[in-house]
Formats: sequence, C-alpha cells, structure tokens
Amino acid sequence: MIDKRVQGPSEAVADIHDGATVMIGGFGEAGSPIELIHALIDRGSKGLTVISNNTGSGQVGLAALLKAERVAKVICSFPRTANSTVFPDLYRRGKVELELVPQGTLAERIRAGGAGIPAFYTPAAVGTPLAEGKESRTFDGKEYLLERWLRADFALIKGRSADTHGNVVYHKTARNFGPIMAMAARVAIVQVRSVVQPGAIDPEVVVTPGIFVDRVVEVREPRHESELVAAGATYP
Amino acid sequence: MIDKRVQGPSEAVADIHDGATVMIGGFGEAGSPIELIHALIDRGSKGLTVISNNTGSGQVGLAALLKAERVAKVICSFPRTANSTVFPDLYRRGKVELELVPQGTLAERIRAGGAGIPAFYTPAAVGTPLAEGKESRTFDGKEYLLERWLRADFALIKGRSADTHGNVVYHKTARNFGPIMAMAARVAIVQVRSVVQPGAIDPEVVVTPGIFVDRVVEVREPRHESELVAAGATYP
Amino acid sequence: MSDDAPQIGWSRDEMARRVALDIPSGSYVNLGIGIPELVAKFVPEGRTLIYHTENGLLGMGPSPKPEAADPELINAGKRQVTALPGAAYFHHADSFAMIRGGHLDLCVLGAMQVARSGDLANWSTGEPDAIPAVGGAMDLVAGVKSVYVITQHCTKTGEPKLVDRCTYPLTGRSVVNRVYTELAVIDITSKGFELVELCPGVEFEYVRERTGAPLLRR
Amino acid sequence: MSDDAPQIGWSRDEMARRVALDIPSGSYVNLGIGIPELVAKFVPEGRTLIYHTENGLLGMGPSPKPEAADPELINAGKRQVTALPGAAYFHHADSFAMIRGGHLDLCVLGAMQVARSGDLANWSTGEPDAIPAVGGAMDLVAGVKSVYVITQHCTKTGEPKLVDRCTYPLTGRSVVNRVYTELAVIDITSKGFELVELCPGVEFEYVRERTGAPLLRR
Repeated sequence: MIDKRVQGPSEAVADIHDGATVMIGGFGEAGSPIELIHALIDRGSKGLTVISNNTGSGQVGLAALLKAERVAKVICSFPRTANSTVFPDLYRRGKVELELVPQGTLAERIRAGGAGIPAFYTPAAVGTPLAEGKESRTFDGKEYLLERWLRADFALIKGRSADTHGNVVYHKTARNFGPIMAMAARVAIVQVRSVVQPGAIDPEVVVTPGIFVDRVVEVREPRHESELVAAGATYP
Repeated sequence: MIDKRVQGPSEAVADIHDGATVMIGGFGEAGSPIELIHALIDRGSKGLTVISNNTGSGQVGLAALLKAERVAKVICSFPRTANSTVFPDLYRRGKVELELVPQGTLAERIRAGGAGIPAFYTPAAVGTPLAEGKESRTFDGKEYLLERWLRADFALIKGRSADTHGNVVYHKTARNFGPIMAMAARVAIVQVRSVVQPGAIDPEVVVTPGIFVDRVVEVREPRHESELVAAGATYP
Repeated sequence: MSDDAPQIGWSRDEMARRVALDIPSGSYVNLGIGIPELVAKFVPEGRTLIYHTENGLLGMGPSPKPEAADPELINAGKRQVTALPGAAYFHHADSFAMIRGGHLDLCVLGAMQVARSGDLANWSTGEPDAIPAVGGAMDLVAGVKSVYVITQHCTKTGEPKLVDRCTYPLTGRSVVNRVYTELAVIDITSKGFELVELCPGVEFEYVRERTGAPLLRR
Repeated sequence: MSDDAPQIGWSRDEMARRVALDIPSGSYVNLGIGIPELVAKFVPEGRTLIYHTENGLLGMGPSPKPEAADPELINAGKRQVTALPGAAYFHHADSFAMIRGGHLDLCVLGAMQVARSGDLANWSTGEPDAIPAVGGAMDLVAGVKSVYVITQHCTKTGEPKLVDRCTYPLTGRSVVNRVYTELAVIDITSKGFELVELCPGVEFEYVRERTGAPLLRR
C-alpha cells in the first residue's frame, strides 16, 4: 500500500531545515501554496533559499515568509508585483540576496534539474547584463549562454487533486511551475483540494506522475492571495 | 476559423520532398502512424533521413519504407526487433546509414530541438563507444557528454483524437515520441481516429497543444503493425 | 496621457489597431503587458488569432464576466482572463519551449528604447535602487519569430526612444523587426530604421527630427 | 537452459525471487527485458512496487487477459501489459527525465559482462556484422539510483561473466551495485566483488573459481 498523504501542512513541512533550498510554485497568486507557506512560517526555518517566479504580494504567503526574514536568497524572474512592497524593502535594505533569471531560463533550469541535465544552452539574455559572467558559445552561427540546472531540497506546490500515489492534476493557470518543481526537488510536497484513491484519476490525464511527489496534503478550501490582500490580512 | 484538417494521408504528406528529415513516432508498433508512412511510400520521396526509435517489423509501415530504399539514414536507439529483417539486411549491404543514439538521449535531443535548446549535457553513454568523438565535460565532479538538438522537416505522428486547432490526445503507450516530435518538426502531421471541434477536448487534458501541430488527418480505423505482420501483409 | 487628450498622431487604441491590421489570421501571438494587450481588441473581423500567455495557456480569451472570474486563470500581467474553445493549459517549461523553440509567430512588446540595429531595452532603467525584474521578455525576444514593438515615439520628456544605441540595459540584441509609434510604422532592416507608413497628417520631417538615428524612406 | 534441467545453484525463477526479496516496498523499479522481468512475479506478499516502463507508463501491471489486450499498451520489451490503478502515461522525454533525473530507485538488468569496478557490458558483442542496438540501457545505468544485474555466473561456454575488465563494449562505467547469479549474490564495492550470499549448497571456492576477478568475503 502506497499512501503519500500526510496529516496537514505542519506535518508536511516539519523537516524543512534552516538553510534549505525551497522551490515554491505559483505565478502571482495562481498556484501559490499559501497554506504550505504559512506552515513553513510557523515552522520557523531560517536562511532559506527560495526559488519562485515572484516574491508575493501584500503580507501573506510568500511575502509573509520574506517579511519574517526567513529568506536569505531569492532566485526569481520578477520580484515586483502590484501590492508587492515586502521584497523591494528588504532588497533595498540589503536583507535579501537576489538572483534574477529570465523566466524561461528559470523554468528550463528547474526542468533540467528534474531531468538530470546538468547544463544546457539557451539564447535568452545573450548580449544583456544578465549574460555577464556566463559562458557563451556559438552553435550554427548563433550565440547561446550556458545555464546550470536548479535543484532543491523541497518543493511546495499547489494542485487541484491527487491520488494517494501522488499523481497530480492542476487547476488552469495554477499549473505553471508545479510540475517541473515537483521533478527538481528531493522532497516534493503538494497541497490539493482533494485526495482521491488510485484509479480515480485517468492515467491519460495525470500531469505530474506520482514518482515525482513525496507528500500529499489535503487543503480543502485554499485561500486566494488577492482576497487576503484585499482584506488586509497579514500572517502570522 | 482555424482548421488544420487535411483530406487524407496522401494530401498530408504531399510536400515531403526528397532528402527531407522525417521524424516518425512510435515505439515498436505502439504509436506507429502506418497510414501516413504508407502514404509517404506512395509519394515516392527518396533519400530521407528518418528519426524513429525502431526500424519497423515485417514488410509494412516503417519496414516497408526502408525496404523500398527510400531512406538514406536512420537515427534511432534500437534498430532490431522481433520480425525485423529489412533494416538488418539493408545495413549489412551498406544501403543505409545508422546513427545509434541511447533512447533517452534521442528523446532529449528531440525535445531540445522543439524547445530551442541547441545543446545539453547528459550522463548517458559516458565511457562507452557511443561517446567516441563527443565532447565531454565535468560538472560537480561527474562527467557528461555534450549532445546537440535534433530537428526535422516533418513529423508523422499517431494520436487518438485531435481538434481542428491541432490539440492532440494520445492512446496509452502509443504516446511515446509523438508529443516531442510534434515540437521538433517544422511541419507536424498527426493522424487520429477522430477529429473533433474546438472545445471538445478539455484544455486541462490536452497533451500536444495545437501550436505544435500543422496538419490533422482522420484515419478512423488505423491498422496495427503486428496484425498486418501476422497476416503476412506487405506494402505496397 | 489620456486617449482623449489632443495629440499629434495616433491614439493608443489607433496604434493597437494599426498593429492588429498587420497580423495574419491563424497567427500564434503573445501580447506583452500594457499597451500591447490592446491589440486583441482590434483584430479585424474574420481573422482568428490564438493568444499565448507564458504562464501556461494557449487560446486565451478576454476578461471574464464577474460570475466566471477565477483568480487562478490569469495572464502574464496577472489579470483574470478566460480560455476559449480549443485552448490548452501547460506547465512553464512547455510554455517557454513554445517561445524559445520558435513556435510563436509574433510577440508585441512595449519598449524604453529600440536601436537601429534592432536592440531592445524594455526591462530596466539600470538605476541603482531599481528592483530588477525581467519576467519572460528576454526569452520572448530571443525565441519568437517576429518581434513588434508598440511605443510612444518619445519619452515624456521628449527624448527619442528610437536611438542609435540603447543606453538602458538590453533585453535582447538585434531582435526587433518593427516599431509602431503614434507617428509612424518603422521597420528595422539591415540599413537601420526604414519608414513603412506615416500616421495621416504627420510629416516625414517631423518624425525624422524625433528619431535618434537616421530614418530612411523605403 | 530449461528451468527443469538439473543444475547447480538457483533456477532462473529462484534468482528472480532472490532479487525481489531485496526490494523495499514502495520502490519505483524498472525491470529490463528477459530474466529481469521475472522479478515482478516474486514480490513478497504485502509489498507494493511501482513499475516503470521507459516507453511511457508508470504503474505497469501484468500481461492482459486476451479480451483486454491492446497492441498499444506495451512494455519496453514490446509485450502487451496492463496499467494498474494509480498509473500514469507520459511521453518519452518525461519518461527519461524520470530515469536520468534519479527518480527511479532501482533497475534490474541482464548482462554480458560485469567488471569489478562496476562497469557493465550488456548491449553489444562488438562483432563487426552485429546490428548495434542500445535502447534505454545506457540511460538507465547512468540515471537510476541502484543498478542490479541478474545473470548466469558464466557464459554457455563456461567463461566468467564477472570479470576484471569488460572486453565487450561498455553500457556504463562504474554503474552496477549488485549482481545476482545462480551461484551467489555479489556486491560491487570500492574493493571489487564482495560476496553477500551463497546459494545454499554452493561452496565459496566453487564461485571464486568461476569469477574472473578476486572475490572477497565480507
């Protein structure tokens, strides 16, 4: 019997240690695993490296994790958003390091980490300041940059539904980074609205096969970041 | 109105020219687009480079294309199969060139071609005869080989169903190379049992988004290679 | 600047309409955040474009009616959208495979500066206290078959945005194919800026004076 | 050799059963074509293994009943199989991402030769008229966490298959963790071949004589 369910968000993140590298799914609020992030804030882990496309908004979820000063470094493509003040403030005060990565390169580096590809070449960012210090090479007359894989100790991901084997399906554009982060993390933790039995998800429509998923947590009514922000919520 | 349907297999392959590079989906008989291959035989194109995992069996489908001596070069991982005599015979007589590629490297090179990644590093084949003449490089203390992308002029693929926009779903393990070959070919041609209207396939379950597909052909009752071989069929 | 303010040249809507005119039916298109998004409103009757948003949707439709709004169905600008019949969802690596792999026909982007070589600067002023943020712009310009820019011809302080060399940090090198401003449509060719079309009522000299590099007639 | 023939050591079924004993419940496993496939028949009661087949299925089940047979639901050996509840289909690049990315716990493969360094040769005799065919073997040994080999201890002509250095073309370098033969279970360690277990009734000396490199007791 394979059963990857864990009791709740606190149990799911209980071993995320100080200094861990944590991939956090989501593009803006779509796919942001707020309940897992809040459990990670409760857990108190410090000195984290966070890999995520954005840096959250308001003072909940990812922005709250930053505000609590648990994050030493952010690897992301777009650390500004509407209602995003926490990261800019920390960054200007030198409280957090930033590695800025073009969004497609970020996605491909994560996918490469999951696929066992230590490095690859990409045309993005050639000739720009983000190419500084990077190896470049010409193939068929065109210049490309060498990029390394990204891997993580943990990934926090939001799906729509999963079975107990860890097969996951997603909800609309909340899919975004979830499938590739699940591949690239040593421990992939997925919160879903409903956990179902094996066989309840058609094998043809599984997006993330269970082999990439270590823990499944049911969060029946996940909160939306924009609603919390509009309500002026803060965490904790 | 977007409508990628074409009348039948002959029309679908009508512009596959002499010397073209053609990716052909399938792993063994699963996913082998026999009707498209037979149309290509009828078309008479010569000097083809074929990228496919295997080389067919019996004297139908891919094996028949080879037997008709239309293929100058095969790029594949496993050119031997049960009931596979055509390729071995041609190869021993020096009638066809072979580039042998480990299966995962073949898949990743095709995916890289579709994803605009000109080259990547892989651990497969390090220290083996298939590494000869290849650049190697060490990352984090482990050796990897540099591999180039594969792209093609055309891809012939078998799906289960597609809509007129070219969104495709597959059937079980017939999926195999279809989705990545659709990405890596300039013109991707997909035969399916049924063509449906946009909206008939749930956007959550689309495997190959229509942007990767150029032509859709309905072949309502595709033949299975093993049944044809068992019946002693030959083509043409 | 409001669209209603008196001005010389096309309004923002008219610029967007002018871009839309040039996009063939059946094109796969990515529209950048801001003015480029307006293009979708002006696609001529009878043409179908398929919109890609890099956060994982092909077949994006307009904003939802309030009752159909879903905070997890958004575009790259993080605004709520819809999915049209024939749409597909996919993950970020697949989305950028579409971009980097040359599968998109066109992207329309805003700009801070465009150089006569086709260099584009549209992500950072390079000021030391700015929070750097690049998003998908560098991937788009490196991978999409054609890159159109839609922008005001000059900055608010009157500086040309079409320049000999960009002074802002680059988004990509030799990537822009065509620029649409309120004054003109201008191609980037091997010779530099080449006028394609003037806004009715605007003189060539007027545009040339406001362009920071030679402007050629075709 | 038929399983019924009198022989020294374990039968093929017994070898497969011995392998199965060593695989923890919950493991993700890829079984090579041939003898390795037998392992699935002998998984002890109460353990669940999840089988991966590189042609795009996780959660592979046994051969179908005739009425459920589908020529497009096959395993890497191109034999018809089934999909168990909790299965997933995926394309080839994703399948080898699982392999290369280190997500599979174990693969069990056949061998022509295994060297004391863990080098494996199992794809080609290197003979000039052989049709070279490699399939997924090189990817499996390079990516899967543990690689077990199941093989007869010697060739049909009595040559050791456990050798000092492989003479056949390699599949991978320093990749094998453990070898199961009809005579013994042998680990590959930094010191070379180390005996883990003898088949009941087989003497250490008997195995050592038939091994082409030093065989150490633990």
